Amino acid sequence: MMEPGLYHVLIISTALFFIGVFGFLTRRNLITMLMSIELVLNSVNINFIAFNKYAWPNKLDGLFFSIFVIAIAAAEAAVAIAIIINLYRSHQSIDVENAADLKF
Amino acid sequence: MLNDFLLLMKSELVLAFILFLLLIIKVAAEVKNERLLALIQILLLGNFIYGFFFIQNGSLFGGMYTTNGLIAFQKSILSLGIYLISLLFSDWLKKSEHLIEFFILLLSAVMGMFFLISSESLLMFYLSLELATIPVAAMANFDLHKKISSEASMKMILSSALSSGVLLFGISLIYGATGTLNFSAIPALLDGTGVQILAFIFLFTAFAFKLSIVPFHLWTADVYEGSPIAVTSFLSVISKGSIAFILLTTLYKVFAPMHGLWYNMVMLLSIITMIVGNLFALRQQNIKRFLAFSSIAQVGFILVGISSNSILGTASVVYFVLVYVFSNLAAFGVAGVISQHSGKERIEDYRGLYQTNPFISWVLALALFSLAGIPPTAGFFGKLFLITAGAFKGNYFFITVAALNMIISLYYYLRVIRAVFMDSNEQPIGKINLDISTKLGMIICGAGIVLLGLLSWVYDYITALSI
Amino acid sequence: MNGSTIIFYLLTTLILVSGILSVTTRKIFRAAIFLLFSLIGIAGLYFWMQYEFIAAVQIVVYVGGITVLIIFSIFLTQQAGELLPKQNKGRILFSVLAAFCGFALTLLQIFRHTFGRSFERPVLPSMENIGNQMLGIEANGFALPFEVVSILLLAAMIGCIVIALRSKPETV
Amino acid sequence: MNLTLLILLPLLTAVAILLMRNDAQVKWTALMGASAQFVLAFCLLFAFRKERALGNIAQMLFEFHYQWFPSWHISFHLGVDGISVAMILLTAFVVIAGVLVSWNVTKMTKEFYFLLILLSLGAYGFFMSLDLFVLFFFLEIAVIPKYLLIGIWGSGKKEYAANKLALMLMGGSALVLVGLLGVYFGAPNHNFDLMLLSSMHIPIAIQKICFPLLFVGFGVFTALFPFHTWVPDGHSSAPTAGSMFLAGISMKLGGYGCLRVATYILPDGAKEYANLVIVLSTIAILYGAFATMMQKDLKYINAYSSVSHCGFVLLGIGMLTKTAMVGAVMQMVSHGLMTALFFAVIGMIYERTHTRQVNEMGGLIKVMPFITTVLFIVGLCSLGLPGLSGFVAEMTIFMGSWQNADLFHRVATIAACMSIVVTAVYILRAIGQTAMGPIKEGHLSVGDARWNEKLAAIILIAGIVAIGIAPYWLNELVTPAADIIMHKIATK
Amino acid sequence: MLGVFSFGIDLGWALLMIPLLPLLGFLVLGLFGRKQIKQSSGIFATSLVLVSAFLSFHTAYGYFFKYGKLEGVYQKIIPIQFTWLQFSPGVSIDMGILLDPISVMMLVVVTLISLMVHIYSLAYLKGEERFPTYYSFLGLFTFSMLGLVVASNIFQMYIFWELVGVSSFLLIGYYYDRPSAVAACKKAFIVTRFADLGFLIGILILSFYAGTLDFNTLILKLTTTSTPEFLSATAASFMGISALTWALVLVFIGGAGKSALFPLHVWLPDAMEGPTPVSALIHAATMVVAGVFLVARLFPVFSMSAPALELVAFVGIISALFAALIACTQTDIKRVLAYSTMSQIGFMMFALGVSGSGGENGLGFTAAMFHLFTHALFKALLFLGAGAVIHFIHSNEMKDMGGLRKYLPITHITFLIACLAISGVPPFAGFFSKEEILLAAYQHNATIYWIALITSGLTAFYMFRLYFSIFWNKESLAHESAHGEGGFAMMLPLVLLSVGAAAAGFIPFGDFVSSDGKPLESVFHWQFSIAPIALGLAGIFTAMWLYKKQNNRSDTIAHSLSGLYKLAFHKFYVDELYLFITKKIIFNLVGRPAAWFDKNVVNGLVNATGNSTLFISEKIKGFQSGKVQQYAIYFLAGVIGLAILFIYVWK
Repeated sequence: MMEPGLYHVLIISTALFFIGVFGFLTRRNLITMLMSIELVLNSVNINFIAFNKYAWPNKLDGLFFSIFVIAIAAAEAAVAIAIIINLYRSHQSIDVENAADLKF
Repeated sequence: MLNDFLLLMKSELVLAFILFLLLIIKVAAEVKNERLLALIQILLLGNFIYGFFFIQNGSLFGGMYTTNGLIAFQKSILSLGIYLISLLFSDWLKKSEHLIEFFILLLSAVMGMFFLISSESLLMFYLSLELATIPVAAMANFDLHKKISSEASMKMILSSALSSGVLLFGISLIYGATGTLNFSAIPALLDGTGVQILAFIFLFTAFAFKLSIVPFHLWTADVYEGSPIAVTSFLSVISKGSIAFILLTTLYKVFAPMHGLWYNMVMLLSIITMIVGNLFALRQQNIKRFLAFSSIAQVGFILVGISSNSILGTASVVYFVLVYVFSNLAAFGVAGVISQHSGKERIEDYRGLYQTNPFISWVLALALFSLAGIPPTAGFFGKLFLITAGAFKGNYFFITVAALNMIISLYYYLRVIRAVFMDSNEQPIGKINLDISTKLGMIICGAGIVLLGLLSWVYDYITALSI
Repeated sequence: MNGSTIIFYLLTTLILVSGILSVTTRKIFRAAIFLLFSLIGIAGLYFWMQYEFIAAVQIVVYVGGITVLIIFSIFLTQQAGELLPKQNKGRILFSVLAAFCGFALTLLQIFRHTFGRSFERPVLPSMENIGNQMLGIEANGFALPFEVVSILLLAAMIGCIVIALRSKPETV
Repeated sequence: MNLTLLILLPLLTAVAILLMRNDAQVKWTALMGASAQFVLAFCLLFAFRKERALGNIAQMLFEFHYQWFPSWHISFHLGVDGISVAMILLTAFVVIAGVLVSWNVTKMTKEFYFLLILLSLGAYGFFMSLDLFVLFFFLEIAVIPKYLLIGIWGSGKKEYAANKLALMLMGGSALVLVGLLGVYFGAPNHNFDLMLLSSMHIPIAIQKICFPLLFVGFGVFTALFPFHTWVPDGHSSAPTAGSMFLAGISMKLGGYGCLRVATYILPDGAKEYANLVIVLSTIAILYGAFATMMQKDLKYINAYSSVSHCGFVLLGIGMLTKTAMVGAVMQMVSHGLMTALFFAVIGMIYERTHTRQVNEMGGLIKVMPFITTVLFIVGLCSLGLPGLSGFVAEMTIFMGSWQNADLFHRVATIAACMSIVVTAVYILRAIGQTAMGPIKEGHLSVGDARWNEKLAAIILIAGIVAIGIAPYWLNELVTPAADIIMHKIATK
Repeated sequence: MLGVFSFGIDLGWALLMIPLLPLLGFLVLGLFGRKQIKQSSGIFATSLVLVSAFLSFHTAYGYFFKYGKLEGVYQKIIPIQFTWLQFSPGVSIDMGILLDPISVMMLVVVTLISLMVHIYSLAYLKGEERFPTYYSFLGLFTFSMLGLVVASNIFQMYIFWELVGVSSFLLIGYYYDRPSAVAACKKAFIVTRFADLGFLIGILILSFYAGTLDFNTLILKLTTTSTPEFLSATAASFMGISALTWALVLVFIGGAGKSALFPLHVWLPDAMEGPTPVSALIHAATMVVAGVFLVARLFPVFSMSAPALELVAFVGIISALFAALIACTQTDIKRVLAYSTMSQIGFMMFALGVSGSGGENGLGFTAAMFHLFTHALFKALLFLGAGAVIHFIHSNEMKDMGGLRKYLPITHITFLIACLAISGVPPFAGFFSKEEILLAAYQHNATIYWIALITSGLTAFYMFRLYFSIFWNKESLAHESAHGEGGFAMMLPLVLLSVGAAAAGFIPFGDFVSSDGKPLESVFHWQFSIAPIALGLAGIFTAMWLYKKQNNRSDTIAHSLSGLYKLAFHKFYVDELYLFITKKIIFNLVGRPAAWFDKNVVNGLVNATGNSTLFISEKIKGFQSGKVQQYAIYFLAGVIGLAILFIYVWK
């Protein structure tokens, strides 16, 4: 096995990204969908950090980007959870399949 | 430095000022909704007018923020849009428990859009995009007691989260491939390898998602239908307009080296979008949903103009968005008034509307004709310029498809016209007494629709800015 | 095969396995715990890459904030011990297909591409550098994004308050 | 003579109508506006003739130029030659007659007259514009009023008909648009100005693409086979004045466009596709005529016969001889007047008998001598009786067509000539069954035309007879303009 | 107006007035007749025509005796002409007046007969509701017919030709509430229109080769064998026949339609639905001879094409015999007269067909014109007489009549004179003209001569069958009629015309009208006349034997010839053939399919486009399932699809 480097990390992040996507596509519970989104965002963060470290260490763009992503993720999660809770209150369920009144 | 800062960021600063003013009022005083709304309307009008003064070119924050005449004009269009929203939906807003919160969220979203238009770096782009999205997702839930409102809100936040995940992945790849986030530095470093194409497509899907380009549009109709109508109109007009503006910059400037690639992509998506949007719009019963699909089809037309990759394209897209602000807001305004007074949102409920409410019927008719591109409304000029710009490349197949799609779109716009003017109804919508500000908003929209095309200097002004 | 490599692979395993478990387990609470593990693993990865600041942020925000928020919301909305509903087969099939195709395509492109490298003097991700740049308004300054995020957080907060604290009982 | 007057006048009339309080005011405003248009059109005719008599041989007279969208090279460019003047006169005739016959519209009177006047605005603008963009603008302006006129005030399957009409016409204009853009970008320098474009050499490849687009696009308006299906439904469902405008003016927009835009700007394209045009128009002439024979509804009869008659317009254009082209213009004017009158009469009959089925009528001469006389006149005009305009136009077309000596053109001409027999058959059937024969019980007590209807009919008949008896003035008006167009085709 | 008043202003204006006065009558009565001048409309119109007739006589006198001749040849004079519609240089429709012997003669005939009919109608149609309308139509007809005969331009002739057709249509349909009249007027118009199509195409061909529409120029160019126009017209051929012949044949078709020649005659018998004076004017004396006039007008050109002339001759003779056969079997008196008209026109036509141009060869031409002239007089007389009978009896059927000589003495005598004239009994007018025709035929073509001879015998037979059936046969009338013969207004024309019918034969016609304008010496061999006279008398006596008294001899003969009788009685089933062609073939196989095609295929395609759009729209609604994860899958599929497309496929 060779020394772990950029590409190894990219494999992890890509895999994590699609794991998150898979979760988003298959989970019927809204909160677990939100968890999948967190995985997706984290995979992106890994990317930024990895690129910053291995490819472009001359600036800290990647690092800052991931910091802001984390902040946004927090905000997004907060709003999403508020919305989900509200939805739960009106639907008595957080199954995504049950919230499909709007269609066609 | 400070001077520059104040002048260049003046539009954002004014918004911030209004925003904090509202925050203070919220915290400090109990004010009646009517007076508050009047104040907000005045502030927004001031904001709009102020947009035309002290315009300067320049950039700030080490090239993260830039502005020039065109960007200022684009911001003015958005300011005009929110001013009109504050007028048109005054009935709904007055009754809202969360008037101030609504406007705080609205203004922060608009601020996000301002930053978005002005952004010169992928970071700013991403952040302002989120700023322009997350508050709106929350606003979609402002009909707090409606199930569909929370459903719409949920759909929006989840879809946009996924979309921003994909966008971020794209940005990260671009960052990896080029080592920079700066718009002006990226083009030189693009060489069209697979990963860059992939990254571009990931990035583009975010635009596609926001602009509701098929097949990334599926959230649109549901969210539009479920949200409060003011939010829907904001989403469909202001939000789309701002994205269209930044898409112009992104494609024309940042991804200029990939021009051949994105031209094909834009053409393909434009055709699909027009067709699918039209086909779905054909069968809609709910007016909001109907307008949602019609706005999807309109986006197809915007893409026709964007494909031009020239000053003509820029000018015609900006002009079209301006026209679109008037037309679509007028349509939503009418739908909002009717929904507010009668709770009816189905097209068949509109039958016989003209008998009882001629004024709003004419406004609706003007709006729909403008959307359909019928002269002498401004929509005619808007669409014609988009198509002409698109024809610049000499791709007549594309242009013919676009032109033929206008016919399908005409069919469904006429459906509404038919219901309003021709059909009879045993239980027509009763006479609606319009709020004075709503009426003002409608008159402004109507005047805009009629005059914008005939007064050619508006377009010339935009062209002059686009160079 | 040195220690660093071993740690890397351990972290990899932790991240991916708990990630997969987090999106597949049918017990929602477990899913949240696996997510937590995965996030911790990612924080470990940052440490491994010597980006200590971001690792710390990761732990504070994610582990300390978001996961807790999620767990709370699970408690709010879920009866304990209830299994998550099964997704239908077709959806799973297409999801697997989509995820796998995307994964394969992306990896293929990434491996085809030789990422460039900067040979300028690296800027260390030290606290000092980060602090300076975060509030800098010149080139490489991130004051503007910082402001934007702050407005966003403010707006998100207000939005959450309005939505979550709805007063009257539902009517529809 | 300032041509913008002809645009401003309808515009002001329309606005004035909107400001009126009651129906009577609306009607009189509309009538005054229409009369003013009428007078203005005649002023234009006299001014034009005077200019010509003074030796002004410029192709277009009274040009008006205003930079509209400079960045697109779009200018508000107006001007008239003999053909335009003829078409403007036609419009003025039809408008005043249309306003008069609608005198007893009670449903939404204000809107009705507003739309009528708006339609006339579109027509005037179209006939005068020398800029393709402006031309297209006015072309489309005229579509929606038609839709509303049919949809709101129509009868029968009005919604279906209105939709079909609007969509097909819009389809036509979509093709026109693409064609125009092709010309715009294909021409050596990008321009919409008709006079400039006509002086440029547009590459043949572009002409070959754009000519069919433009011709078919405009052809939809003028019932080019097989794009004519909106005609029967649209006409039959429209209110009287709507049908008059539709057939009298709107269909002429297409013919004028085919001539002025497609043929004039793209002479090589015109030559290339002339035979196809001839085939299609000959089919339209005969097929329309035969289809008319089978119709029982008066409006359908006139609608299908319009298909046939408008086929002559296209035939005249496709023949590419000066005489035939003059004939085409004459046919446009003639058919415009005639068909407007025909629809007016049908409207009058319908209002009194409440049916349009010919077999439910009979012997109407007895109770409505004036109306049936008009019906006879219009029928005879339709079948090409000398002394009325139809004859002059058709014969000019035949004479012009015959100048092409090859077998193909000969066969087409003879086939077209054959329609005069078929026309006689259906016209006489229609007249015979409505006006003649024993009268039906229920119709014994109906009355004859009122003053407004009489006036409308007399105005239109005056036009028909003026052309029929003294065709030379129209000929003199149109020939120089046609000469220029033909000269361009011949020299290319 | 570019009037060429080469003979002074007086002649020009007088000439113009001849057609314009009836037109004035038409306009005034048409516009104001219904209310303002209802009572005096008849007198008004009659006085206008009277002036017009006077002017024509004046013109005829002037032309024939004063200024028409130049060096012994009658000139073609165009006193008035102006360009009405210019097509291209040289080719224009000019309105003008052409004076030459035949047009002057026709002026006289038309105005004279028209005047008679105007006077006659004063009494005949008294008290009719649409009396002014009737007179206005008569005015229109007179105007058109006059315009036709003086036309200086072939297109002018076509124009008036059509106008004549339409006035005929209007007058046949005068009794608009009778379905049969409506059908008849439509039939008349449509059949002649069909023939006019030929005329029109003929004009187009002629004008194309001659490069002009002017009669004089056209004739000059197409009769001079050296002109390029003539050469190109004869050189060009289609289906082995030269363009010139084609043109003439087509023009002749037009003439045949108007003149009711076989097989385009079907409209004429039905046209008898019109008021009887109208039949006298239009369907006996004037309009129906327009075809003959047309051929005569273009005769120099016809003479350049032997096949065309031959066609004229054969169509003429077939029509003559055919109509005579049918006339023997008809029982409606007006129909008998109609077929007789057709037969007589056949005579004129074949006379033209056997004629040559110039000098003695042109006997047929002169004979045809002569017969046209005399026929106009006696046939108008016959119709007016029949009108008097019908006026009295209120029926057209022979079986309702009989023994009327006691009741209608003047009618009886005048009718008899006319019958004798038409039968060719000397010294009545018909004898002379018919003799000339037979002579011309004899000199030219034996077959035609023999058939013509038989036909003239038949003519005598059926005319006297008519005469005896009306005035003799039954002695007592089934129902008594209250009123008498119809008064002065009706009797005056009868008497005047009978004088004409008796005496017109003595006009030295050849001196005035000939194919080349030079006087033609009428050669008259009394030996030659024996056969026709004998045959004529035989016919008269047969008729007398069969019909003078009531008996069943005629039925017996009809029975014994049942096949032929039936055939003739049913007019040789030509009507049925036409009905079959129009109803079964044109309507069912062309019209209906066209309408069907339009409704279902063309329209169907348009609707199908619309419906399929709606259908697709309904089918794809499933994409918008409302499930957010579904949306996400499409989203990702879109991303991946685009990526694959643009990375691998569409670079």
